Amino acid sequence: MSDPRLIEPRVMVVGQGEDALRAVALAEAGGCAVVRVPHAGANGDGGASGARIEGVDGCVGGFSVRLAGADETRVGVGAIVVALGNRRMPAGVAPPKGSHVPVMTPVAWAEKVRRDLREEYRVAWARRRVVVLLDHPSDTPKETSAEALRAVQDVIALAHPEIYVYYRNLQVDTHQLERLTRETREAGVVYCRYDQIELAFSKDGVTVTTEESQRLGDLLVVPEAIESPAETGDLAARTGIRVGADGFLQDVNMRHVGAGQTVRRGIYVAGRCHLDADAETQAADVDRVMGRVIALLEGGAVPLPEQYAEVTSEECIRCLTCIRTCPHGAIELRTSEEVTAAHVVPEACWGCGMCVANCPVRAITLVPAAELVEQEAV
Amino acid sequence: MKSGSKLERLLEQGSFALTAELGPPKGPDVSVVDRKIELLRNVCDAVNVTDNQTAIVRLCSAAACARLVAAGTEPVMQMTARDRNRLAIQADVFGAVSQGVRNLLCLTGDHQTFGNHPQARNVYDLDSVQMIAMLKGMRDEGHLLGGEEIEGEVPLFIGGAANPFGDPFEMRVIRLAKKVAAGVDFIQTQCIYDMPRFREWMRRIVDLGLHEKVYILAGVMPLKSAGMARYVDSSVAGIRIPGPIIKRMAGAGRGKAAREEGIRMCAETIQELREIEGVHGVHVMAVEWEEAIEPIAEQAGLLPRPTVSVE
Amino acid sequence: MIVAERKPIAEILANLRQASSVAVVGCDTCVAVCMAGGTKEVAVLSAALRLAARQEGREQLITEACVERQCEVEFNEPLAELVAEHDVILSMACGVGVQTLAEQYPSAVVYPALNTKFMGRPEELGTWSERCLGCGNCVLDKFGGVCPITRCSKNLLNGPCGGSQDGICEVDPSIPCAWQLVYDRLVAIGQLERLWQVEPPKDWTTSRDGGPRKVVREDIVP
Amino acid sequence: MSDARDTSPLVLIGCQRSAGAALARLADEGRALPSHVRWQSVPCGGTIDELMILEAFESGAERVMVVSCAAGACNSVVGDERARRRTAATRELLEAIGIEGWRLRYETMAPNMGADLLRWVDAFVAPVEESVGEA
Repeated sequence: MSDPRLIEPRVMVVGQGEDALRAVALAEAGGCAVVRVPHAGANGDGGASGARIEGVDGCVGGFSVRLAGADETRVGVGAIVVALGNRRMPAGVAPPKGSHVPVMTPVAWAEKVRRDLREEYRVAWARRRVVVLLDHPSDTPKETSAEALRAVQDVIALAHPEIYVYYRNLQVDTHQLERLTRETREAGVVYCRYDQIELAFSKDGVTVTTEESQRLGDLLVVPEAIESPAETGDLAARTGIRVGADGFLQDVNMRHVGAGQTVRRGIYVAGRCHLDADAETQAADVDRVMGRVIALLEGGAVPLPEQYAEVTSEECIRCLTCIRTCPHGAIELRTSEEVTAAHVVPEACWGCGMCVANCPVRAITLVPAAELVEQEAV
Repeated sequence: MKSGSKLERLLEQGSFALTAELGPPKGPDVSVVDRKIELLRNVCDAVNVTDNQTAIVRLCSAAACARLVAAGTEPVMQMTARDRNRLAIQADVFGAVSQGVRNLLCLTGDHQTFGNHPQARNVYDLDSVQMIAMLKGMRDEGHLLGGEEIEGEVPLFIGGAANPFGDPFEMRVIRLAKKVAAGVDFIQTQCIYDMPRFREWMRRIVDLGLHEKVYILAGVMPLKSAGMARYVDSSVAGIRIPGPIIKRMAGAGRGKAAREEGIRMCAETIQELREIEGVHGVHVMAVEWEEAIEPIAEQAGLLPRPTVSVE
Repeated sequence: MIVAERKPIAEILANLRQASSVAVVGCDTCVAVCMAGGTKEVAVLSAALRLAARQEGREQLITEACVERQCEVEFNEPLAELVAEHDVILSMACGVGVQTLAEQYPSAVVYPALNTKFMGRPEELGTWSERCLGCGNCVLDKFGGVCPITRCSKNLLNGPCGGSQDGICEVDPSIPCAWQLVYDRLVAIGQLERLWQVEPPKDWTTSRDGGPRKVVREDIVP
Repeated sequence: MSDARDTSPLVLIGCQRSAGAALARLADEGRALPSHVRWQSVPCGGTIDELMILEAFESGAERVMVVSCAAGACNSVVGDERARRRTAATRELLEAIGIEGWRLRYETMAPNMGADLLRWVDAFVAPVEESVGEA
């Protein structure tokens, strides 16, 4: 009597940035129908334009998404991919009024050098002493760190100013960052690690003091900070997925399940909205997530977890505690044969047992999948 | 003439009224009341007597008011809805009137959790608006809330409070209008520190023409020190003190110098309030600092107090 | 629903130290929904009582039981034997259940294990808040579906009082000012003008002040 | 200071995904929990509650250790937070019925911390009040 296992052969892609466009292209290339929902500016700065998610009922394979600002108010999809991207914010370093030490983003700096050299300022740039400041006040994401080092590389190819890169937590585990730091170091860029740093602006430049050194620079290059889009919190609440402590959408634990899977089976996060890496790695992430979504939708049936919860409907007092407790949104209130009771959708369950522990009348038990299959076979 | 009280007659003849406030002692020793009467008798038109202020048990308002009447100084008896139901309120009104009290201020009253008996059960049988309507019925129709005839006249000058600084702002205007509809004769507002907000509140009152139906006395409270200012701002219900005022008090030093600055600022506020259309007087709340009323009145040019012209 | 909370263990134990046998009787309706006195809570309390007896070197029989609804005599009838065999009946129902057992078994010693709090609803998992005190004459139509009698600390009918600041009640920062809620609701449904009329004093006879009440439906009474 | 090894019965209630995985790895290296420790596995730390802990004490345990995944690493995201809060509440309950609070301990771990788990079990002894020297 459980509902048909057929999967809605459609994927919903949420967001409208680069990651979302890539996801849509991959889905269409994989032969999946796509429903696009920008969910932009729900509570961010821009006015709400285009379709927005109001809420997500149902479970993996058969989500029923309530929409606002779209022609259809309810859409059935098999899976949902959230690709909201991220948001650039001005860096947190502002020189006091009256100080004429320029402060630029890396991209602006490289562009200025390119423009200046066309007007033969090569000598002027050679005398400059440039301070590239990372991880201040808070850690610079890998994406903008890589951008900063690429800018350093562009400038070195055109002019030879003294360049000092100050960092506190430069993780070079992505191949790009490892290569960029190695090559720029070989080209003479000095890397200075710091825990405490002080910037003193004066008429002749900015004095940078750390535990180990003090140096006067005449140009400050500071990468932009990156934050999660304004509507992240609103979307997470409406879809039942989680926001991490850093404000970005949170995968379920990496170790147990492939990246991109959120706490709610069938809802994935892809690209910049959950991953801090350089552009290449982020694109690869979208590819991997879409690969798994297309496989899921083509697979026809959603695999059962090896253990999941089951409600004895006669004992259920419909107190809704399990529905509210389940961190995975896998339980719904269902009426069948005139009995209304909580019902665990096996495919959406992670077998964590929290509903079992919290049911005030102990009406839920954990069932190994195999045993249930035998019952059905009989 | 509704009550024949001096406060009523002064306001009727258009004088700018000045009322003060007296906190009765935490015991039956009325000599404390007498001492405060001496400080206040010539520097204000009437003296409010608080009723278990901030839900702290004190000598009852009626007894202190009778003491004021005996000393030839006009009281304003405050009554809260927290401690009495409609029976007790009406009985106390009879008692007060019998002892010569004419001015009555109807208050909802601070919640008992603020006071020294947080475990007590509160009453709140009526709220301040309903109290006003009840008193009007007793005076003008001569019957109790329950409908029965009252033996004898109940001359009353009915007062109410108003807090223009509470939220939501629009309700502060609506609530005053309701008190006017219920029959209030005069209003004493919460102490004023946020002048722009008070002006906005008064502007809306004047727009509705309410200022012609009720006398409004603007509440002021002199600050003794920056510390007091911060304490009042943070923990006294319904009072907010803007930063610049706290900063000014902080700049005034300590002790006597601070108190003088507090008095000067209070007098300046009164002068500013006098120019606002619809303000018919001020109510100076210097509880436990009754000595400050005279210098404040003096510096605000409110002395000597006007006398009632005998018609 | 009725919301309740288990009494502190020390308070419960104080009543049971002389008893040689205790029947812990739960209720699987309201107090189960608010996770105070359902089947599972009976098991937890019973385990705690057995351990306490062991630690204090006392011989005490603890028997667990749970009924569908302890305010219905029919559901309590099967407990007759259990009641006879135990010195104390520790009821984990709301105050109504405890008293039903006491009335139904006059010779039984019945103690409450819960503090019954109010009629209210869960705001979120694990948090319940009061909505209705049963004044017997509902005024929700006048105040946009927000009850000032229950949710205003001074049950004002012509609120707000002077202490409402930023939508918070002066009494406790965790209490929203009921009158801010009334105002917001009436503005939202375009009925703010209702607040301009003076609300007359309330007739409290319909509430508990009129004495304990009954509802009698002549058409249903046999 | 006496290093009395406490071998009174101990029940270890742990999340399958962290403690359980760690014990499996220890088994591969031929290492296991001491004989006086009974291992009780749950699918997630979030399922551990008062009843489970009280039943462990009732079944004769002198000490109970609750183990769940490290903060932020929980597959059900809220499991570790719930386990921590439930254990704290149960400790209060234990104190109220005459069982010392130190007899219930809460730890978080990852699957590669099998050695740490064994060390915690060994170090799970009564706090030494009568220690001489520093206050």
